[in-house]
Amino acid sequence: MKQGVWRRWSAISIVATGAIVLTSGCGSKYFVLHPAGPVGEKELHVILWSAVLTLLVIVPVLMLLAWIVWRYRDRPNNKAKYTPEWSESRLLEIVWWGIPIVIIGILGVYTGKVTFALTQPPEKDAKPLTVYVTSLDWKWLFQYPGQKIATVNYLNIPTGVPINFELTSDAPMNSFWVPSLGGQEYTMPGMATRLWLEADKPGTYYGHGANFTGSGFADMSFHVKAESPAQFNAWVKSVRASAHPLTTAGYKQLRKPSTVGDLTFSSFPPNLFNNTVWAEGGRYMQNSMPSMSSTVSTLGKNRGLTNHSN
Amino acid sequence: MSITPASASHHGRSHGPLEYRDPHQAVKITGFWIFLATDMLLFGCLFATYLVLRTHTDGGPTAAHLFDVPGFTAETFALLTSSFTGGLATLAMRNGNRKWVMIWMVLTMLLGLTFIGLEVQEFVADVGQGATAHRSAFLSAFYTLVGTHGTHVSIGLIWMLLTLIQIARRGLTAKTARKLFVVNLYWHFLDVVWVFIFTIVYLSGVVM
Amino acid sequence: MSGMNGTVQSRSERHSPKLYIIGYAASLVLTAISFVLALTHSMHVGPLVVLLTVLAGLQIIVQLFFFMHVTESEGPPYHVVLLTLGLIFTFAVALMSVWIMAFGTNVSY
Amino acid sequence: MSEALKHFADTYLMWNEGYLIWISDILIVLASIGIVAALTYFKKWKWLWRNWLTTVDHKKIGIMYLLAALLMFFRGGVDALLLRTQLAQPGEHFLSAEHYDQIFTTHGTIMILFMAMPFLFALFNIVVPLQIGARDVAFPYLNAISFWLFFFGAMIFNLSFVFGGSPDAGWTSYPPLTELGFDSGPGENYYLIGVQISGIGSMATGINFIATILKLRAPGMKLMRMPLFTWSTLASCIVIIFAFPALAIALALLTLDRIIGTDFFTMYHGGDPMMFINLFWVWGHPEVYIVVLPAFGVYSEVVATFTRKRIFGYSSMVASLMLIAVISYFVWAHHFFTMGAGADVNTFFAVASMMVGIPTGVKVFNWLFTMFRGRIRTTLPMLWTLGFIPNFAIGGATGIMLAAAPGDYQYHNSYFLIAHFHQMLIGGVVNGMLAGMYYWWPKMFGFTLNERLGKWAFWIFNIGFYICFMPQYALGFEGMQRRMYTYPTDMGWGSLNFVSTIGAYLMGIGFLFIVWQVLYSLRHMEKDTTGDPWDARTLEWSLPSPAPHYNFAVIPTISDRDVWWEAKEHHHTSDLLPKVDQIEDVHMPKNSARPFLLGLSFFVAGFGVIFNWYVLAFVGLAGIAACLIARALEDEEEYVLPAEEIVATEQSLGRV
Repeated sequence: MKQGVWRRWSAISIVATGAIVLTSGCGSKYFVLHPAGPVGEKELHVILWSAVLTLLVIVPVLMLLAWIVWRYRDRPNNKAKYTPEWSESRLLEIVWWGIPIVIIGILGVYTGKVTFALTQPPEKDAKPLTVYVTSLDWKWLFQYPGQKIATVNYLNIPTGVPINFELTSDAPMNSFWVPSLGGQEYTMPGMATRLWLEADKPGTYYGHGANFTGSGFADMSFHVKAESPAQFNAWVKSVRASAHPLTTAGYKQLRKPSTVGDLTFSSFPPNLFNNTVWAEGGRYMQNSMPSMSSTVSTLGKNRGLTNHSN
Repeated sequence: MSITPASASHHGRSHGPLEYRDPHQAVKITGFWIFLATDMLLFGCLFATYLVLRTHTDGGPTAAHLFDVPGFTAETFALLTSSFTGGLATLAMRNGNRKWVMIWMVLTMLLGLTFIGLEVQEFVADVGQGATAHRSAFLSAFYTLVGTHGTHVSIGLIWMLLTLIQIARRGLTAKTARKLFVVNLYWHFLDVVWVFIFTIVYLSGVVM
Repeated sequence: MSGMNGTVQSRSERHSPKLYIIGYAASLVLTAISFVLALTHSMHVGPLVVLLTVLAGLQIIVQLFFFMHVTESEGPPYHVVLLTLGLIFTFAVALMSVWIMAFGTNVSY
Repeated sequence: MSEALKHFADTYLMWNEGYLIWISDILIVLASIGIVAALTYFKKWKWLWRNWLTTVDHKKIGIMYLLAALLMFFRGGVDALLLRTQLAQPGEHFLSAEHYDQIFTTHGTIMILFMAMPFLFALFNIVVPLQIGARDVAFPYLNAISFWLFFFGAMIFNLSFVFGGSPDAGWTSYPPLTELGFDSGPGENYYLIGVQISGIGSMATGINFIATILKLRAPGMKLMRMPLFTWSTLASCIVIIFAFPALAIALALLTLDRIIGTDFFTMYHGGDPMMFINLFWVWGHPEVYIVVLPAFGVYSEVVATFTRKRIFGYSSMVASLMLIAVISYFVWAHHFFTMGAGADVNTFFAVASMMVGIPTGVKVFNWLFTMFRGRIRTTLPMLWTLGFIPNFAIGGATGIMLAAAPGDYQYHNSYFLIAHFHQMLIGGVVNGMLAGMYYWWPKMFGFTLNERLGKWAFWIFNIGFYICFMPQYALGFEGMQRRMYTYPTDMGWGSLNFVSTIGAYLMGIGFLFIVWQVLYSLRHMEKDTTGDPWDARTLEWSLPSPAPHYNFAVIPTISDRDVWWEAKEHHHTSDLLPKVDQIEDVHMPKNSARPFLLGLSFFVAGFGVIFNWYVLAFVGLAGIAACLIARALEDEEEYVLPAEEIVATEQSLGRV
C-alpha cells in the first residue's frame, strides 16, 4: 500500500523536474546546442551521436529494471517464475559483452575522426585570421598580430573566416571558452596552444574563462562580436585611428590582479605574445628555441610577482 | 594457532628457507613484496617528472654540463656490490650461519655508506657550481629523484642496523630471519632503481 | 632460481653461493656494456637510449631472480602478478606522461 | 601583550572573517567541552583508551572509520548547502568570493578523501575478514596505523577552517594558482599535508587488504569462491596501491615548491604546472574506481541476498572488476583533453575511457538478471541498490558522452561535468556505501535499523538528488562554468539554479532522516539474535551479531561460493559451527598505543610544516622515528587467548 504512494510521488516529482528542465530548454540560451559556427556544429554532432548511442543501452536497461522489479517483487501471491539456482547463460553474456563493444567501437572511430579534424582549420579556402589570447588575473587580452591592434575582454571577428587562436597565460592557467562557437582550450603559462574557431552567423557571443583562477574568476567573462568582413575591417581601421597604444608599462599594469571592463588599444609592444610564452624558460625545448629567444625582453625577467619567499 | 589461516596453522614447518617456516612471517614477506610494487610506482612518478622536466633548464646547467662520469661510476659500483653482499647475507642466513650474516651485512652497510658519501659529495660539488634545486625545473627534478633514492638508501642503512641489533640479541629465529630477508629485498630493489637512475639520468644525460 | 613452482622448495643441503656470484657477474657485465655504449657515443641517441633501457630491464631480471628469489612464496606467488602489473603501470606512467606532455597541438614556430 | 594577542587572533583565529568563523569556533569549543565532560562524568576515559584508541581489532577500527565517515559526510554536506545557497539566485551576496572558494575546495576534498575513502575502509574492515574466514586482517597493527593516519590527516584538514584559513584553489589544487606567488596563506599547506598524511594511511590499507585476501582465506575458499564484495575489495586495493603513489608524489613536489622553493610547477625557471595536473589525475581517475568498485561489491551481495538467488554471471562479474581496475589506469588524460596534447593522445584516452563502459555495462546487466526470476524484497539495502541502477545508467551515459573528446571540449569544467560526477559519486558510491551500511549494520552492532524512517530518508534523498542535479546538466549546455561564486542575472541561469538548490536541501533533509533513524533505533533497539537477519548467503552471516573479537572459534572449511546459503539449503549449518574439541588457543595481536601516537606525531610534524615552524616539525618527526624504531625492536606482538575462554564465549552465544 505505502509503497504505491511512494512510487506515485516519486514519479510525479521526477516528471515535474523533467518538465522544468525541458520547458526552460526551448530558448536559444542553450549555447552548446545552437552553435554559430562549424566547430561547434561538429562538436554538437559528437554530442548528439554519443547521446543516441548510449540511449540505445540506457532505455532498455531502465525499462527492464522497472519490469523486473514489478514482476518479481516478493509477494505471497506472485506467480512469476522463481529459479534460485539459475546463474549462467553463455548466450546472454555474449549479448551484453558484445553490444557495448560494438557501440564503443563505432563511437570510438567517430570520436577519433572528429578529434583529428578539429586540429585543422574549419575551412581550407578562406585565409585564417590569427588572434593571440593571453589570460591574465582576471581579464582577457586579445592581440591581432596581423592588424597590430589589441583588445581586453572583448573581441571582434569576421564571419566566415577561420580564426586561429593562439593561447597562453601570464597568470594561473585558465581555459578559453566561447560555447556558441565551439569547445575550449587551456591557456597555460610558458606554453602556446592553438584553437580553431569560426563564426558563420553574425552576433555577439558569450565567452568565459572555464578554469578556476582565484577570487576574481567569476568576473572573467568576455564577448565575441562576429560581423561581416567589411564591418570588421572598418572596426580595425577605427581602432587604429582612435585608440591608445598598449605600452610595455601599460601591459605591466594590466597583468596585475584586477578586474577591468572592455579596453581597446591601437598597438601593442612587438613580440609581446612570444615574450610572454618564452619568459622564464617557457616552451621548454632548449634546442628548438628560435632566434628571437635572444630578444626576450626584460619584461619577462622582471615580473611583478615573486615566487620564492627565500 | 594465530590469525593466519588454518591451512598454515600447523606450527610452522621444519623445511624450506628459515624466513618462510613460520606462516605468520611468510605473510609479512608477501606484504613487503606488495609494498615494493607500490614503491616502484612512487619512483615511476618521479621518473616521469624527471623525463618531462629534463629539458626545462631555463638556460641553466644541463645534464651534460653537470654529470661527473667517475663519480657516478663509483656510486654504481658501490651499490651493485652492496646488493651482492646483501644477497650473500641472505644466503648465510639460510645456511644458519650467524657470524657470516653479520660480516656480510656490515660490509653491505659500509658500501651503502660509501654510496651515500659519494652522492653527498656530488651534490655539494653541483651546488657549488650554482646548480641548486632552485635554478631550474630540471634541477629540481634531478635532485628530487636522485635524492629520494638516496633517502631510501639512508633509511635502509638505519633499518639494517636495527635488524643486526636484533640478530645479535636473539639469534636467527624465524622472525629475525624474515626481517633480514625483507631488508635485503628492499636493498636489492633500491639497486634496481639505481640501475634506472644511472641509465635514464646519468648515461642518457651525458649522451644527450 | 629455487621454487619455480610457486612453493618454497625444501632443500636439506647447504645453499651454495653460485647463483649470487652469477648474478653479481651478470649485473657488472650489463652495467659495463651500458657505460661503454654510452660514454663512447657509439651510436645515435635514439637507439642508444632504447638499448640502455633494455639493458636496465635485464638488470631487473638479474636482481629479481638471482638475489631476490622472486618466485619463492608460501602458497601461490601472487606477488609476481602484482609486481608485473606494477612494472607495466610504472612504464605506462613514465612513457605516457612524456607522450602527453609533448603537447602535440602546440603552436609550432 | 594585548597587541600580540590581537595579532595572533587575527592571523590564526581569523576573528575578522565574520560570523561563520565565530559560530564554528563556539561550536567546536562547546563540543570539545561536552565530550571531555561526558567522558569524565561517565568515567569512560579508560574505556575509550583501552577499547578504542589502542585497539587493533578490525571490527572496531571499521566502526571508527564509519563514525568518521558519517561526521565528514555531515561537514561536506553543510559545505554543499552553503554553496547551493549562494548559487540559488543570481548576484547573491550570502558568501564572498573568498569564502565560496574555500568552501567548494573543502567540500570536494572532504567528500572524496575524508568521506568516501573512510566509508569504504569501514566496510573493508568490518566485512572482509569475516567474509573470508579470517581472525583479523594480515597486519592488524598496520591497520590501526592506517586509521590514525587517516584520522589525523582529516583533523589537520578540518582544523584549517578555524585556524589560519582553508585551502581555496579547488580539491584538484592546480598550480600555479596554488604556488606561493598566488596563494601565500597556510590553507594550501593544510590541503597538501592533510591529504598526504591520510594518503599514506590509504596506501597501507591497500597493501594490508591485498595481503589479507590473498593469504588469509579459510581453507577451501578458492579465489573463484570468494564473495563478490571481497573481490571488489581486492580490485579496489590493487588500484589503491598503484594510484596513491602518484598522489603522494604530486603533493610532495608541490609541497617542495611551496616550502623550499623548487620549481616543479611554478611559472618560473621552466616549471611546468601541467605536470602536476598529469600526476594528479594519474591518481585522480583511478581514485574514482577505488571508491566505486567496493560499491559494486556491495550491490552484488545485496542483490543476491534480497532476490534469494545466486548472483548471475559470477565469472563475468569478477572479470569485469579486474578489467575496470586495469583500464582505470589508462584513462587519466581525459581530465585534460583541452590541454593541447596531440589529437593522437586525446583519441587514445577517449577510446580507453569509453572502454570502461563495457565491463560496467556488463555488471548492470548481470545485476538485472540476478533479479530476473528471483524474489525481490525491497528492504533498505535493496532500495538503495535499486535507486543506484537508474543513476548509474544515466551517469554512465553522460560519462561516455564526456569521454568523446570533441564533446568534452564543450562540457569541460561546465555544470554538465559537475552533474555527471555527482551522479556517479552520489548515485554510485554514496548509494553503495549506505546500502552496505544498512546491510552490515546488524553484523556491526547487533541490532537492525528502523525501516520506516530509512524509507523516508531514501525517498527524500533520492528525489532531492534528481531535483538537484538534473538541472545542472542543462546548465552545462547553457554554458555555466563550475566554481563561479556568482553569476549575472542576464544569463538566465537563475531558475535552474534555484531548482537545484531546492534539491540540495531535500538531500540534506534526507541525511537528517538517516541520523534520526540511527538515534531512534538506538532507543528502540530491535536486537538481532539470529546473526542472520536478512537470510543471507555468505560466511559472515554464520557468525553471531556482533561477531566475537576472535571472529571464528574454529576456522571453517569452505566448500561452496555461497557457503552459508548452501549450508542452510542442505540443512548442514552445524558444519560451520565450532566443535569444542577443535577449539585451540589462539594468538591474537596485542593492543598498542603506538599507532595512535604515530598518528599524533604525524599531526605535530604536519602542523609544523604547514606553518613553517620547524622546531615543531622536528619534534613530530622525532616522534615518528621513535615509534618506528620501537616497533622494529619489539619482540612480543601477540598474546594467547586460551581455548577455555573461547569455549566459554561460544557457549554463552549458544554455539557449542
